[in-house]
Amino acid sequence: MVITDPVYFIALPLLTAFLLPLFGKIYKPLIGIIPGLVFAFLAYISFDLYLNLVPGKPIIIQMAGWAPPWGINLVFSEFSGLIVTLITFLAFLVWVYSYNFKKVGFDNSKKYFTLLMLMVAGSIGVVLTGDIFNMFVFLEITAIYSYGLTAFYKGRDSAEAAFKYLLLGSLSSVFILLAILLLYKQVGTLNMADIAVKAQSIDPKMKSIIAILFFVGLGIEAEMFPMNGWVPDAYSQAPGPVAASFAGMLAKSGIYALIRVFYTVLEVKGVFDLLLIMGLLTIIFAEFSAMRQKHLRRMLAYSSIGQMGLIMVAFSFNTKAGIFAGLFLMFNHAIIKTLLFLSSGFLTYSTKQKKIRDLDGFGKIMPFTSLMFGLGAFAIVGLPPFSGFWGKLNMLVATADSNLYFVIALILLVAVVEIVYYFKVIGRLYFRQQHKDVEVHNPTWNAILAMSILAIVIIGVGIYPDLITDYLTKATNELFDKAGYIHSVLPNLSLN
Amino acid sequence: MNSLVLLILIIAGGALLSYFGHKINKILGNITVFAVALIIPIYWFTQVDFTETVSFTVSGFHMELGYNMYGKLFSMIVMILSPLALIYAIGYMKDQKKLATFYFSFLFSILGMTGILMSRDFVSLFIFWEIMTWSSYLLVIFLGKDVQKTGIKYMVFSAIGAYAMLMAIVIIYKNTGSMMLSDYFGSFAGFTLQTKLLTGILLLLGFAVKSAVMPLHVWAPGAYSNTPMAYTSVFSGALSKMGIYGLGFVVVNLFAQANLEIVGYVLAWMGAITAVLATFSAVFQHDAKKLLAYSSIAQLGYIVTGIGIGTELSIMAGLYLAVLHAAFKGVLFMVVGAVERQAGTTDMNVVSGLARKMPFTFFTALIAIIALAGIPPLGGFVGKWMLYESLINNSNFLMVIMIFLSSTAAFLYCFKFLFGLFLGQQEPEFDHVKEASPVMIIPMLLLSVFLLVTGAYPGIVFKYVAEGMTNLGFHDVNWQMSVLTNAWGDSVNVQHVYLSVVVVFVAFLIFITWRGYKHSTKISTKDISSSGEMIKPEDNMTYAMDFYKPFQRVLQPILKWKINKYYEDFGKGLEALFDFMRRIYTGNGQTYAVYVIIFLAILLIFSKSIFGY
Amino acid sequence: MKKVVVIGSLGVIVYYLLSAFVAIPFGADIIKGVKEFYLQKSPDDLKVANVVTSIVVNFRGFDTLGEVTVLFLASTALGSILYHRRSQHSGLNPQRTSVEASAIVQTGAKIIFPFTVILGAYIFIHGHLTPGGGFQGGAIIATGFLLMLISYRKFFIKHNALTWIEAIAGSTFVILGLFGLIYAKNHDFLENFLPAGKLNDLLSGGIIGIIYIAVGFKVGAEITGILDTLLTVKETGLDPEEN
Amino acid sequence: MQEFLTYSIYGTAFFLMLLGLYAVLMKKNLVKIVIGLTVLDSGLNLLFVAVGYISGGTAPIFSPAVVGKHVIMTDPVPQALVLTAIVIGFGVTAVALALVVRLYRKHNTTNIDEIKNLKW
Repeated sequence: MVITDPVYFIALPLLTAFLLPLFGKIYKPLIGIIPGLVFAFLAYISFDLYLNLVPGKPIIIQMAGWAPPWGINLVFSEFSGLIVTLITFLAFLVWVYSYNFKKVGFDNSKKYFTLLMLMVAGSIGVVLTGDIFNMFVFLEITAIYSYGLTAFYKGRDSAEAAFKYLLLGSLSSVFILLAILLLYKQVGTLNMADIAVKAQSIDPKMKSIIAILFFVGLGIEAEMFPMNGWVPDAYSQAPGPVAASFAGMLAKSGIYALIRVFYTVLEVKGVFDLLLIMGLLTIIFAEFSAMRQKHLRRMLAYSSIGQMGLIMVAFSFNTKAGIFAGLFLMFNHAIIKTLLFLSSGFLTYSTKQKKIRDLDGFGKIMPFTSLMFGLGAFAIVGLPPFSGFWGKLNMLVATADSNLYFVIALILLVAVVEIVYYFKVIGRLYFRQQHKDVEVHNPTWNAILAMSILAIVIIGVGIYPDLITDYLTKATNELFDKAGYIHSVLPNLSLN
Repeated sequence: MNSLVLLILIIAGGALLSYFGHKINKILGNITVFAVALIIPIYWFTQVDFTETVSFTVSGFHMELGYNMYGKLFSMIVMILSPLALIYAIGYMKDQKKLATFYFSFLFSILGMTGILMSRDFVSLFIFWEIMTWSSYLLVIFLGKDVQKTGIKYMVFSAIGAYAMLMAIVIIYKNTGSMMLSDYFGSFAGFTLQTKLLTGILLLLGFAVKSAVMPLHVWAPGAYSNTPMAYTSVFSGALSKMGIYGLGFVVVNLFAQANLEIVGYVLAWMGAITAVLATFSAVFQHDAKKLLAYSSIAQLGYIVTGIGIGTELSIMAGLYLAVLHAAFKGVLFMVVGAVERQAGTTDMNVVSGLARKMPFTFFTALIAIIALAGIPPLGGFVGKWMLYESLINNSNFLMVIMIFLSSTAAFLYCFKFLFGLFLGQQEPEFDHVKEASPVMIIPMLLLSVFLLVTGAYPGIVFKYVAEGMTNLGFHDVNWQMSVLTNAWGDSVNVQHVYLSVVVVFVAFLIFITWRGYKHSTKISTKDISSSGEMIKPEDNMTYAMDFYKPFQRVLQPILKWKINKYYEDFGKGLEALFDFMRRIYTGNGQTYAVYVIIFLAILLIFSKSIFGY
Repeated sequence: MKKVVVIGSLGVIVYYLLSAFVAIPFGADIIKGVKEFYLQKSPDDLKVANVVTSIVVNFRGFDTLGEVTVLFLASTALGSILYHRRSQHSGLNPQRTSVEASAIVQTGAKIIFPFTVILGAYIFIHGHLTPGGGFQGGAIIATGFLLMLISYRKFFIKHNALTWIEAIAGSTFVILGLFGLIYAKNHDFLENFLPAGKLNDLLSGGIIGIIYIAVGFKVGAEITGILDTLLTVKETGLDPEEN
Repeated sequence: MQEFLTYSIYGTAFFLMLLGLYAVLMKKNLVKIVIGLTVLDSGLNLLFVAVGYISGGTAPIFSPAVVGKHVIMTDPVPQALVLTAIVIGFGVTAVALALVVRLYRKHNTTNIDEIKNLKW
């Protein structure tokens, strides 16, 4: 039990990050190797813990010997555990991908890996923590990580992108802090389960203001519509694996925080309708903007926002089917977008302008990378037999379940737009004459390995989705069962 | 192991084997393709148990595969036409690159079609439908011609169709709690009118796109003509029939039984209009591929009309025509492919007089054209006869006139096709043209033989059509091997017609050949008198040049009306709208911050109405 | 136009927020929550006089770990944002952007500097007894270094030493926390496993004091590093905008 | 008196926040925007501390002078939280300033309206 304690998810990456500069002084290659070992270990314990989880009995870890609500606690449940497992798995793959990225011009790897470790710790912290202020601290860790790594490349407009993100991120933290302050003054506690119990007695007007502040603050992190101006810039300027980690881990922890707050902590009527409307607006604006992009990475970024909007819509139904579909979409988005960003890293690296029209005929000169990109594109638009299809199908079934036929029509219309812009890229990759002046950077073996693993997952889940549906169902039940969550965190509390 | 699952696995495995075979070596790849092309139909005809079913539950959806007779009829089209086209492709695609992708997509589209026809639930139907769509998309853009225009158009229309279907599927699931087709049909009567119309019409829309019905047909000409011809024969012959398959069970099983024949009637009208307009468009094409593409749309229009009317005879006519259409369009696209490969072009303004150079190709083309035009001895005649009769029985006289008009006009393009490519005088630059390789000729000949046989014995097709119709609720379909009867009891034995026509025809052919050898001299197209005007060598004097100019002048007003243009304008409008919408991302970080503040302020102002405290 | 919209929105936001805060009267003790528990347990169980410290380091010690991480992250991110290769280009030494201060300032700085550092150290060592703690003490130490950095253009900080201090102090925090998993009563992360001592003694509170000292070192080193990086921007001789 | 205290302390905090937000939203200079962010943070921190105050309370420290006596103590939790918030604000400000340096090097200006190479 000691060796598989959820606290390692945060303690170990932090320890490694603090010590990494020292390892570098001992022996240079350790900087690349040690993070990999840590990520592999984290992935191992997350799988181990998750697969051995007893249903209805989440692992609750208290800090410093104080039981909740006095101390901070970590909750490794079916829901949070699922996302943690996903994050550790992706973190390991991102490490595999970027292990010797140096060969193709990725310097300064010490700082890169240090930041990556901290980011993994941060996004796992957001997911695991049972304390709302602690969640805020970890959100800030992931945010500062993004500012730092977005501006990693000096030659691009990366500082501009990072500054925009920083501006919005600071506003987001101000609103979240204000909300936490108001909440604390109403209930006198910061533990999420405890708040959930006591929040029922808050004055509804006050509650709605708190909810709005959380909605706006977390909406910025979750890439919600009027506040997502930073997303395309940050995604397109960050290094490939970093953009992948944004889509795969950062956005996941943002949306996790949003749904945790509104599903478990604060029960406010009407917030789900708002989430539905904003989710739909997010989808529409993002996908329509993606349609007209000339830069591949910007296109992917907008598409990513669209997917996040879809996830918001799925969670806004507040039904089990909706949560299930949302989780499926989250899984798909994490896996597939990571693959797309990883492969587009090499594709755009070989072009000068990073534009879509420079990609003509790349299927021939970079066959593996193009194949991976094509696969990802097929999967993300929801074509069977890839995993994206099942997410979309479940999503639509959930929508129909809530009697929202116009939403189905809208989602499907937008999906047509999505198909158009992805297939335009595929058409260029495979069925066009290539330009003359390209210098080809074929992926290194470790990048190939990372992308292949993702591709296998996509096809595997696509052909046999029951590989994950059981876990998703369990997670759905856990999230939907608010009383169960409160009871397992605060076992001595009598609910009446 | 279940024979249906094994069939799917064989096709998928064949796709992977051909892919890797072609990655390694061209010869190995071709051998693999050939073997796969033989194994699939042999397995299907000998080993597949049509009563067997297999069911599994995936992601909470119950799925079931299993043939019914209606699916088997269409499967037969796929299983006969596709392997022949595959074998043809070995010869046709010899000099192409990226063959691995080609055969992979080809076999995957066969997989998709096979799967559709054995799906008993909507999820697997949709999965196979999408597999078929994306694999055929890869083939449409395979040659890299008009990738952005044709390919995207095809994909957009397919996606609209598929998603209409998906929307219908989820609404059905909402209402019945089951994905099974049979549950849907069973509980359809209990739905509200709104749900009936919504689900039914959305499904109809999905299937209508693939069968290229009138306002949704704009993808077809480009897609049919830009695809490698080896696949187009399957594309037009078999893949478009998937739409017909779906229309059949939707119109007959649902609307006709729920007293909503009006929907089928509208569909029939759309089919008739499609037939007329597409025929007129076909007449004035000078590219043989485009001509055949429009002709395909027109023929599908007849079939849709037949299905839409929804009486026993009309459905029989529609299905019969569907089978025959697969055969003769399969041959014709192969013929065009052979011409393209041997002569380098299919432009009828350039190429002409290839009959002597490519006699076998010419012979198959002749047979197929006769079948297509519905000239008595061959099968097309029977189908049209039945279609007219069913329409007259239903007193749809206006529709009869339209179909009649269209099939008369069809003679024009049939004639043009035959003369443009094969007859007329041969231009000197085509002296070097040789007959296509046997790998290409044999599939064409086999299909032609099938056409010849159905001319005398349409009953061999009727047998399966009648079997298939039992699943549409028509149990005692009356058919005879070679005798056609009409509603007034007159009957005609087609065998007699067949024999007499063949005898006359052969006698005439011998006469012509004899005369031709005796009296003709070879002269160049440029060697003509021209009232003092000099003929320059670069002047185009081929036979098919400006073939129907007077008609064109007459029909100008109709032809000018291009539906395609409306779609393109609509697309441009959308793009402008998108460009306008994305301007909210101004690039100025401060503006984004202002958005956040405004958003917060708006939420606060409306907090009372949103949160309802 | 923009001004009107912005001021209008700000007005709306402030109106609603104020209306929310008016419901919380200033100075009123309206809620009973976790604070009662903290005020009771801190002197009784932990033997820590400063309740804020016991909350920061023990009750909510996990937050503090996050905080330390944020600072570390900021300094690393700063390094990666302003990073440029020194060795590969002309042997230019990093240049201070500030000007050389006058002799009075320099002398004053030299005199004040040791006292500032000692004050900082005092504050973080007595973090569990008096107001202040690791963060405050670390910040004061960094102020002393800032004074030196802006007074002397030739005052360079050894980054090697900073790296060592950061690494050792940070890992002390985490390792002490991990020791809790093994040695402490409840086997919890960051739990105190040392004898608590007597209230208001310097050696009280178990690991709380040690952690705050480590935090003090780490914060001092990190803020100094951040200030140094910001002040030592190279202006000439290099092309930092290389791809 | 109580009313006045409520409004003056909250008012000051809100005034600072408003000032900071206004600078963030309206000032064109990047450095001024960063200053706006820090002012915003200061206002928020002040609000935190103000909310934690309890009338007549002392600092929550059990110094020898108060041990054993019954004294009212202010709420220690917001004070602990504000410490975290200050540190985070510091980190963000440092990164922001570094970014401003980078932006100035690249664009040779600190006007935010001129820094929009990435748009649409």
